[in-house]
Amino acid sequence: MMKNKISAILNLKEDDSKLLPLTEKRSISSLPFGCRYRLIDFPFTSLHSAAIDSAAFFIAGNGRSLHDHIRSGASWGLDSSIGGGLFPHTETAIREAVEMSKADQINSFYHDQIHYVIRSKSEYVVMMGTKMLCNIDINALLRYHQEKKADVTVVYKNMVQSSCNASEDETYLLFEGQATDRITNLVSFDKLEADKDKAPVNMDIAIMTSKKFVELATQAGKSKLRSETMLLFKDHLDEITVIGYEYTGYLKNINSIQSYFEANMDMLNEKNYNALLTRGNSIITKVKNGAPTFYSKDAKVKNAQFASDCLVEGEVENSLIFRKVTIAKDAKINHSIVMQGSQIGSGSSLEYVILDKGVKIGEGVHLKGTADNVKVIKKNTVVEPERGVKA
Amino acid sequence: MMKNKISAILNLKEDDSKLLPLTEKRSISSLPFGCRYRLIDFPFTSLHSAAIDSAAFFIAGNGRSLHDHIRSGASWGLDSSIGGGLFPHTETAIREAVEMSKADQINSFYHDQIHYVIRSKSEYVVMMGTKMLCNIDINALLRYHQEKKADVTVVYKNMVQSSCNASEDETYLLFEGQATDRITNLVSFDKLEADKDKAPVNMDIAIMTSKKFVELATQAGKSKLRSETMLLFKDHLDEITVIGYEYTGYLKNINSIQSYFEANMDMLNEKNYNALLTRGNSIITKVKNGAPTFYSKDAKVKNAQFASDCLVEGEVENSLIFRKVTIAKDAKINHSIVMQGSQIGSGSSLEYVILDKGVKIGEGVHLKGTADNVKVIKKNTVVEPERGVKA
Amino acid sequence: MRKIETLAMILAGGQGSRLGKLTKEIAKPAVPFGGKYRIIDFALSNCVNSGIKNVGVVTQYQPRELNKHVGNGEAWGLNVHNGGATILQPYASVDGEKWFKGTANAIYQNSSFIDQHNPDYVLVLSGDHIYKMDYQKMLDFHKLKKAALTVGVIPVPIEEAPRFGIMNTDQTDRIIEFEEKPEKPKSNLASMGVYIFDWALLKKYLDEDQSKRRELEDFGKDVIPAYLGNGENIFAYAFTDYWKDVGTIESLWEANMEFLDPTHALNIRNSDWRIYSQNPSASPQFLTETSNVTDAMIVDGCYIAGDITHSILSHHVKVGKGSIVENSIVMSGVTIGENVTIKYAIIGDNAKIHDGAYLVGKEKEIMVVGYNEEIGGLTDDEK
Amino acid sequence: MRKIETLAMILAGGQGSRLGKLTKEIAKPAVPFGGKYRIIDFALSNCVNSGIKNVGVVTQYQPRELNKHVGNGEAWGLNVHNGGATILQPYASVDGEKWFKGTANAIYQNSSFIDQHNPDYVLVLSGDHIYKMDYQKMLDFHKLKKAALTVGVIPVPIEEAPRFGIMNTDQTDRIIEFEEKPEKPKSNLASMGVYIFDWALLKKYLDEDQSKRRELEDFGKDVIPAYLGNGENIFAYAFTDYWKDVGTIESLWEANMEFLDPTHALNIRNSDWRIYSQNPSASPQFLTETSNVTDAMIVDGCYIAGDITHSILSHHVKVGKGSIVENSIVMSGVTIGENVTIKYAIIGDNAKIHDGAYLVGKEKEIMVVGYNEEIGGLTDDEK
Repeated sequence: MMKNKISAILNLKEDDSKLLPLTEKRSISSLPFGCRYRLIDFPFTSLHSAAIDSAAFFIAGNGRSLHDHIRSGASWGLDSSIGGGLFPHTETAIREAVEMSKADQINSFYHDQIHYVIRSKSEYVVMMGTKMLCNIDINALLRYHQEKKADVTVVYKNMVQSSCNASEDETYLLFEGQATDRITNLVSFDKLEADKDKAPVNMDIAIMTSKKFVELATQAGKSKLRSETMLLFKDHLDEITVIGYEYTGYLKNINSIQSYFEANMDMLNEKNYNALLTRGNSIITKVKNGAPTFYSKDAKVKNAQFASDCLVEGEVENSLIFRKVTIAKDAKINHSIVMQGSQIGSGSSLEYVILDKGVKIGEGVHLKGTADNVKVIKKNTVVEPERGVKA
Repeated sequence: MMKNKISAILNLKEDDSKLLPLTEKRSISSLPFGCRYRLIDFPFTSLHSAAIDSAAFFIAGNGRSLHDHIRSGASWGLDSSIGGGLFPHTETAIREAVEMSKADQINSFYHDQIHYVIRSKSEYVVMMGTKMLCNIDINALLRYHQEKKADVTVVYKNMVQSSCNASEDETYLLFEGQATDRITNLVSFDKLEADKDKAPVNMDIAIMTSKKFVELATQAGKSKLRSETMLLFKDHLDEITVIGYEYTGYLKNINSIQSYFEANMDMLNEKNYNALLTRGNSIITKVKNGAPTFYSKDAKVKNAQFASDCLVEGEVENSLIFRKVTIAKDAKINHSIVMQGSQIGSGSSLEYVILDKGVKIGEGVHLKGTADNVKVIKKNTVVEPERGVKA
Repeated sequence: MRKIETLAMILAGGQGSRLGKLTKEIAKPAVPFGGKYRIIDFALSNCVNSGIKNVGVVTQYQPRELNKHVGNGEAWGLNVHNGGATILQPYASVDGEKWFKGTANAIYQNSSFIDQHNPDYVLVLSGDHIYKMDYQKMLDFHKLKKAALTVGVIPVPIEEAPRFGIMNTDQTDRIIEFEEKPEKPKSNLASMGVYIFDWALLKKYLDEDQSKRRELEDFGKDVIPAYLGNGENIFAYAFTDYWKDVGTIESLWEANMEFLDPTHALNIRNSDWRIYSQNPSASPQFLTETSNVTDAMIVDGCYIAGDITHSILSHHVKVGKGSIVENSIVMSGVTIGENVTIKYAIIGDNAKIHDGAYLVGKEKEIMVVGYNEEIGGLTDDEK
Repeated sequence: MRKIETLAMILAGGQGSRLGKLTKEIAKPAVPFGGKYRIIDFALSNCVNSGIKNVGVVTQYQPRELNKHVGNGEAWGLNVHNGGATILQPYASVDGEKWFKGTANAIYQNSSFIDQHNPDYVLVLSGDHIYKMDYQKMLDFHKLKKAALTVGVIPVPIEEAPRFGIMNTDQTDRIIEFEEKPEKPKSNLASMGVYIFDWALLKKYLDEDQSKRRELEDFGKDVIPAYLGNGENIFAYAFTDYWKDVGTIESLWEANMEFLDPTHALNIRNSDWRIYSQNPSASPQFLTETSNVTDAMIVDGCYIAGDITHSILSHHVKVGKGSIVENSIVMSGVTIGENVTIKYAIIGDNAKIHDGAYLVGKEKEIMVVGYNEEIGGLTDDEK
């Protein structure tokens, strides 16, 4: 009856330096996205869809912003006290710095993971992050893993090679041959064969048996490897069978302001909106009580998305508007992202702008970025006309 | 309708060095107590009885053992997503060490507390710990605080002075005069007037308005004070009105193996058992599913307490037995504490012993401590006959 | 024995037959309202906002949707600290099988539930009105007047008074007479169906009645006259804010349209007195390039490619290109195809309106499409 | 539309009148058992342990205690991942007010609930038996046999067979005949009241019956014969472990005494097949200096100063000095004074037994004290 029980490890120690100032007080996992989500909602929804009720996460800082969103985990069925639950591990950065120097001892990161997996009594472990934004079916992944009798199965997406850019934090898979999905190496973009038209990007998602996980994590912990999913087996690709599983849905690597902006704008494309947000089970987030959004007689809206509890009296085009935003008459918003609780004064205009939460745009303020260089306004900033003009 | 909303700050960074090895992998707050509780259950039950549904706690280490017990906080009504919730702050020791050196900045401990209190939208803040084991009525404390129009109200218990011992970590209250409850100083035991028959011991519990708290915590944070409840106002006793509230129920300072042992044994006294465990609302702990405890035809039990799911075939006297303990035929347990999952082999004997969780006592093993020097066996130890004889 | 001050009992058993199709399979208090609410949300939220955390919901007619909606009251923050919502249904006992006969009888049959809570006061509410009311203020009034019963009343235009139960009071607000739908009303104070009873006294009346005449079935018709006859202290507490009985299709439509007005007295955006409800997971609302949305309330999960004017759209409504929705209420999960025209209509949950359909009612003759109904499209033969 | 494989429907509406005082105010499945359980815990736990997470609990008679106990199924881990327990009660609809007439009728009247879950199979259970059973194995058997209906059967001593519904099978386990309480039984395979139906087929039978004869009220009496008559595939699945119907005071007492035996087949301490229940907060059990407890099961919150032998004491029982409890079941919250003698008795929840009382039944004539009853002590005059 407990057949195929899966536990989950979420590695949320992701590099967020290129997402500043949005990540000043939050991790990538708690970045607001798509009018009403946080990035953590995507892996959590995947867990829920696969009936996984136990997860441990590891985060570099204090995880305050993430905790405020997750709370008991009840929204995603992660609050079970019978066999499940959510196990937060915070401040891993400080602890890791201290422990990496101690020899002959599994560091606490791996120790905690092993401890969690053993206590969960699961048969399999799935490992994910939040930076690679996607909506993945873990049960299908598990079936593939079982069919292939793999030791480890890694998820990848075939990107069109010509549109791929060298990016320090992306790795690509090399396969044993043309017709096989056995992975022989993980390499940077420039190591790919130039004549191929597809680049299989590693999505940093892996599944394996709990037994295999404990084995690999014990090795990695003893060798003082940095705690990243792929480092668990990267050096063992010739000893164990690591298989690639192709994902064909929406994928975006949220590693910079630019890619974050693009991913949001992608949602205005109906195909992406359906692929990421409404495919299979729709994405679960913490629900909030709020009134319906009201569009006044003067509202002019084209190709835009809104969360609830907004009051829209101005013009909005090609933009995403989060909860509790008010947009006064004669305000114009275009190609922008406006986060929760922001207030846009009348006669103002925004173009290629990201407003973090609670920003106040005064009357007649004009802010303008460009498609390649989006302007970001920090949380709770008040932008008065003179300042706007200066900008 | 939100009249008198109270938020709670639990300071769990308590010194547990004299409780080793019991506190090797747990804080004082998660010490097992009284067959089925953890010490955190006592303040949490007080919060629940006062309909407080929001609490932040601060703990030096990773809080793993505490989290395993608390989980979503649902058992104590602390999992509300409307206005309430439980806010864990872990690894404060490491963070504090780093931050104490930075000048001109409120350190994160106070910053986090202030942030929590403001966001809770509470009118009052109550601060407590777990080391001072008691069962306090917070609503009565609040009423007293309001009647006295105090800035801060501190809880104390009058101990018989002759039976008090100088203890580094206990402080006593000095009052303005004989008939007043205004506190003028917090002092160590030896500073008390020797001719009095009562010693008012400070219980490290205080209540104040959220406004006053923010004011005091901001000061304390800037002056780089160590984060202890009493340090918030200790230096301001002449500027603000700090009042003492007398607690008359059961109290024990759990600061050493000896006092921990005594507190458990105190429960075998019906008066203490009723005062601490069944007064008003009974103590709430995380409930576990388990069978009734079975006493066999051969069981001989006098003056002892048991949790459920035990199997008792031997003799138990003056002892406390936790969940899932099995006591084989002809085993003899006297003046001892046996924690969850331990197994006592036949023909063995325990006297003045504390067995941590999961200890196995082999057949015919004899362990003996004394009333003043209780023997502690570490978690999951297997004690075989030869070793028992040696001990 | 544990004691609470006030237990609320929401009477949610009524069929509301004048709502036609909308109450064929669900009880009236469960009928959707204002885009994301159900009618009973107002009474439940009023309880929570008034500090009343113990609520019994008495059901009888088609209760499943209502039970699912209310659950343990978590959405309203009721599942905390010895509080909670409890669904109360008719049941069989050794004395036989019993349905609730009237408002007072429903309370009588649940008196063991009420006694479990041991309240000083029982606040009896009707589950089918739209209003924001602080019951605590009414309770303060009740205590001040040392009343045995306080009846919430609302002034109505005198010409409409013959449609209501009317309370005639003296200058101290004491009720001296009750008239059910009087032809010639002496006052314009209509009963809101909100009562505060001293439980001990009400229980005495109901128990004694049980052993004697068994006539106290309804509060208005039976209990108030009995109280008046025995000279009990009954007072009227006047409520003067917005209050609406949504008993007919037209009044339901009208109340929704009033709700839509951003300057309306109900002020749904006021966070001091929130109306809570269940909140399903839904993607953001998507207004496409071809949409034109004005004077409208839209809820998450909607996908709109058409024109929406002066209308309310609930969760997960899809409106195709070229379609027009005007002066209408569209409930959740409705799919509207392309080039559809909908005016002065109420479209029930999960209805399907196919391409080119034309559904136009009038202001006093609102068109209703029932839950799961399918309108237009190819017939089976044409497919 | 979402689909699940198996939905369990627990029939928990029966009064169980042969349990007398114990079922006067609560339904039989809610009767306490084994110190900390209620009878229905066994069926609910079997579902969870068999991997079935969607359970409807059909109630009718005195359901309040049962509703409170089952709640949303959280105690059994049912409130997760699109699973859940749902209480189903009789309700009024536009067609009138309806009580469930029999086992099959109860399923029919809840068919809209079942259809919401869209299951392949419906597992019908009775809520009043004590046993541990893996329904998944029975389901595997059902699939293997491509059965339309599989009936769980238990071999009983042939002399007891006339008390049961008996299935006569061929050598492939196919049921060829069903006899309700046969005088001369041809087999000893008694129906356990556990059925697996293909939902589509059962629904077809019930729907067609509704539009025609309306005779299919009971599974044993009506549906099985109808299936047999139409040559549907019905198989018997034999269960051979412990199974007990606790329909009478004596069988309830006996089952409790069997449960007490540490070597008993039910093996309550086996953590591979846990029986879950609600777990109230309670202090540790306290056996004082003067207590003498042997061959007994004791639950948290008990305070014992007397002698307990071969008995089960539930939560929060107090036993005073000098009192003797032997061969008895004491339910939760009972207070037993000093120098009381209790033998061969069942003491209901919250009863008060005053000092010196003498309550001695016999093995075949168990004495019962009802819930909240008070025995002995001073009369009002003497106080």
